[in-house]
Amino acid sequence: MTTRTQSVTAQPRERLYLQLYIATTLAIFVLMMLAGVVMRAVQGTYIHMSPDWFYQIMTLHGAGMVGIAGLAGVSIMWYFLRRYVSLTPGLFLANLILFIIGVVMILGAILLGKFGGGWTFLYPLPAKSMGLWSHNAAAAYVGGLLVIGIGFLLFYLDVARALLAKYGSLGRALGVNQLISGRIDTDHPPTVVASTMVLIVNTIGTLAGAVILVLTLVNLYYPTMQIDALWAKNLIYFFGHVFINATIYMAVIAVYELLPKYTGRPWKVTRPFLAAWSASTLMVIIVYPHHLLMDMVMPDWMLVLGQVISYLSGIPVLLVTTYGALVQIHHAKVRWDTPAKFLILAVFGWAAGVVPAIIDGTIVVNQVMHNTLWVPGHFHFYLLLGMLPMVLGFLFHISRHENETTKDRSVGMGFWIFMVSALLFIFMFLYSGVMSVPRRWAEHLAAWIPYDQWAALFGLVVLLSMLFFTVKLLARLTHIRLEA
Amino acid sequence: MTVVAVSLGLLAWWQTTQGFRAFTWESYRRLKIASHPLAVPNVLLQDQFGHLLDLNSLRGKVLVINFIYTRCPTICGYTGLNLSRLQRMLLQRSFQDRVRLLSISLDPHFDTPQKLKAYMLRFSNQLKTSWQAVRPVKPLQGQEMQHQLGVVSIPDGIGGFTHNAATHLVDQKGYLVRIIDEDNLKLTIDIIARMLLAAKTGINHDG
Amino acid sequence: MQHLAWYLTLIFIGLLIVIFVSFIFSSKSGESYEEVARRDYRHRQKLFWLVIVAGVIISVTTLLPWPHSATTNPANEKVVQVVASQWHWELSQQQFHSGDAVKFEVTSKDVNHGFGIYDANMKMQAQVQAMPGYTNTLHYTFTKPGEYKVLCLEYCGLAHHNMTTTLTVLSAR
Amino acid sequence: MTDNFRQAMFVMLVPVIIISHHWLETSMTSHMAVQLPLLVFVGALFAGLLQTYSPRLVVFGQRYRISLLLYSLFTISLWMLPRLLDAALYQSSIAFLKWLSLPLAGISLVLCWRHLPFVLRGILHLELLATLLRLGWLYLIAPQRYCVSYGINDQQQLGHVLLGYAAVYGLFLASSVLLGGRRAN
Repeated sequence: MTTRTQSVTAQPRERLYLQLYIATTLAIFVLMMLAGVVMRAVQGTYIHMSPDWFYQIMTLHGAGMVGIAGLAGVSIMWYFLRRYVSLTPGLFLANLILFIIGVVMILGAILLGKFGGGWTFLYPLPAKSMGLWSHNAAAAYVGGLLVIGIGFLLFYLDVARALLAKYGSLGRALGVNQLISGRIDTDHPPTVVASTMVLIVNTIGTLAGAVILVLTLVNLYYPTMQIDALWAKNLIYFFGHVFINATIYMAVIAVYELLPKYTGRPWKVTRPFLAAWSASTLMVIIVYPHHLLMDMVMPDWMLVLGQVISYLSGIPVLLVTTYGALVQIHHAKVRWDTPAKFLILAVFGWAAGVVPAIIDGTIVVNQVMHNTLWVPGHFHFYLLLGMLPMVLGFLFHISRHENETTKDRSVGMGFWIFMVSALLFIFMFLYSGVMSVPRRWAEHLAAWIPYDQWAALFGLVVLLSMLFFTVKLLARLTHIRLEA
Repeated sequence: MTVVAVSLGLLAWWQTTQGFRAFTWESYRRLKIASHPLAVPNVLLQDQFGHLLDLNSLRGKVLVINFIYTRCPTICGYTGLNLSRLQRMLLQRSFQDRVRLLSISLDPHFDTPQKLKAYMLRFSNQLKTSWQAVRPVKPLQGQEMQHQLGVVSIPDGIGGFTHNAATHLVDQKGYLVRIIDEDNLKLTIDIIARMLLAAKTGINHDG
Repeated sequence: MQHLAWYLTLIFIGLLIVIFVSFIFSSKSGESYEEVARRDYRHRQKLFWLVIVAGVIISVTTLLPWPHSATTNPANEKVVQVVASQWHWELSQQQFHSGDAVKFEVTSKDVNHGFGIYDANMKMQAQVQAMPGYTNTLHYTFTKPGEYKVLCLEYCGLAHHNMTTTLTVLSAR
Repeated sequence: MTDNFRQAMFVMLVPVIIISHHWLETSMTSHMAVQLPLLVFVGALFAGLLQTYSPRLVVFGQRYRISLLLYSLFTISLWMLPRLLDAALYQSSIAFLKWLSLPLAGISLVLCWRHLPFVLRGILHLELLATLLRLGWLYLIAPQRYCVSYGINDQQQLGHVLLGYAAVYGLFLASSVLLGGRRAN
């Protein structure tokens, strides 16, 4: 089944690209975490910062984290998918280059142009800063997102080409035909299934992004061309939701591919596996109205859809990936090396993050929880304790020595410190949400400040442990193997 | 080759949109006029009293021209209101002798002098002022003028017209120099003031 | 409601922790995969149906009656116009009596805002989005007297966190 | 499409477009959403026919694929401007350019298309889809008229039609990659 189309000579070049991806990923993750800790410290009055800078840093943190999660996801998806289909190295690199160009534009917009419209650039805020930032700054930000989007699109279209070349249709690659015929091909790689799902949803998401980003740009320079704020909100949340969701669906490939290496057990496609991924493809596309539950002007059926689908979309996660990972380790002689630990933590973080997400996706709860710190609480759960550990597990695995026998105790320690501090950090968000603390506030009421101070401290520990992992991983960058 | 093609393409866009500023005919027309004033053709007109006059006979005065039709249920009412407001502003500044306001009918067959008079009376009880409602005596001549100025009126299917409503400013030499949104009275009066000043000091000013 | 959400979250995450820890501890002894998989996957289908049935019950109980509809007779509601703009609130009425059922008609002049009602203990009671070009309605009944606060709950720029106002709720008439 | 079918279509369409031109230009919807695409389509048909008779054109298309693509992209994007829609009615030079440049855009698009890499073609498909959505949306909700020659109802109708085109086109693209039985390469 496995075809290797890359010639041996092409390998060093691709390895170099991967190293560039990893170095970029680690650097931006650390910097954005720093931005996040600074925000919590400002809210906790440990640091003084004017609100304009707070909101600029908030915009940076949001855009930077979403972008880098996407880039990290792409590197994982590319790393494993190229074992099954032939991908174009140049486009893998092009994505990175466009990403960096976009990042520079966004940095310029925020740091020089003082753009602070939030990463969601919710129309018409970018055009209405009350004099704080110029239209050019807003355009640089929106343009930066557009450039990054084009980069991802190039990569996904290359994936589409490669998948079509091998499987003939995306339906086949996703395994829909196997579901219909009932004949399950257990050799069909889970990586291909996940990649196809991500390709489909993210292409549609990018399309929505391309519509709203360009119209936002048009509106900036031709204010008479106004668009409808509710439609704009729908498109933005659709685009944003799909993109950030897809980062986890890309990263989880590392769990499918690597966990079996530590448990000695195979992870093959099954009927529920294929059904779950097909269902997820659809649900990730239609679940976004759960961001709009407090827009009473939305059609009621869409709000019902938002609540019901946000519940349903937890099921595939729980019953396929979580259940599968647990069966992987159940009474297995697992080699509990660092990567295995991170991967299991990641599955836990994803599954656990679903809980506050589903609860907030219920309209009656959303009425008193929406746009409180509960919301960052839930997504930090599956990004900080789900998505990021998938990336770290992946990186520690592919950079380990061929015959690594001596365990690095310091990394083991770091793992526990990271896990505990991240959990505490997230619970401070969730608890603040319970206490009705609104999100995206530069200054907090006195009663809320103790939570912020604890959060800043826990966040600092998370940051330090991540910095430690980064140093370790950068030192091991030269050990990275494409066939690990 | 690619560079040449891209440059040519961008040049075509630049030319068509007046430097990425005009995407519609109306904005194109306004930008074009602002940079290249246009000699307004002479038209024989008839005012609300039935008097005949040549457009050319008004040379030496600044002309504020709007296009209307009296059956118009919506926009042309606002046009009239705006003009009466403008008229008051002109009085305040004592510009009234050097400026003429013209509402030119797009529907000369229907808009007889009586109809024009009735239209004027909707906005002002004084008929003998610097504001005249007129119709082209020869409809073809009127159409030719509209065509040259880029004014387009299309039948809306229920007896009226849809047209690009705007204030047209014609200078003392008979050149159309600016086209402005009808409700932008402040800009209108500012430009009129500049045109009058230019005539006084002899500075050639194209607005 | 907030505390219910909190305890449910703690219970379910706690449950997940217990499950993960017990599986991790099981991973010391080795058994054949086929045996384990056969045993474990038998329960998956049951779990699936359990989750579906629970989902139906949860959905029906939380969506009926429709959460956004008025709790009292709409004819008795006071109608209050709320206009948000960068960065202040304009309300047609800011003084109420305990027991007043109010229909807030919320809109915005410029960008998106969020209209959040907090009680005297700074606990959120209800919220709705304020959008340019749209009017969102929020039905809310004041039950306790005191100083209520309105906070902006959608990021709207530089002074987002200062966009607050006060509602005074007097004791019942 | 077989050559015979192409020939028949071409022979039929050319007189239809010429005869109907006045009628198609009376409404913004048919002008922009029917006549302009038809002009491109006729050019595309013509190029398809030419290619089968003159294999050298294939080589030509291969060699100048980027210039040909750029020409058609710039031309087609220019003709999406409301300003040119109006101008084509009032300025005979612009009308002449419309009848010349759009079929040429169709021709160059067909000549270069098969020589473009998959990823670029994908981007072009998606960008066209996004453009239909953007324009359709703008026309649908714009409070002012973008064309002086057509009424606001006409403009909104055009918005609906463009969004409809986008839906059909999107479904076509989706079904061809999701179901498409044939294998690329």
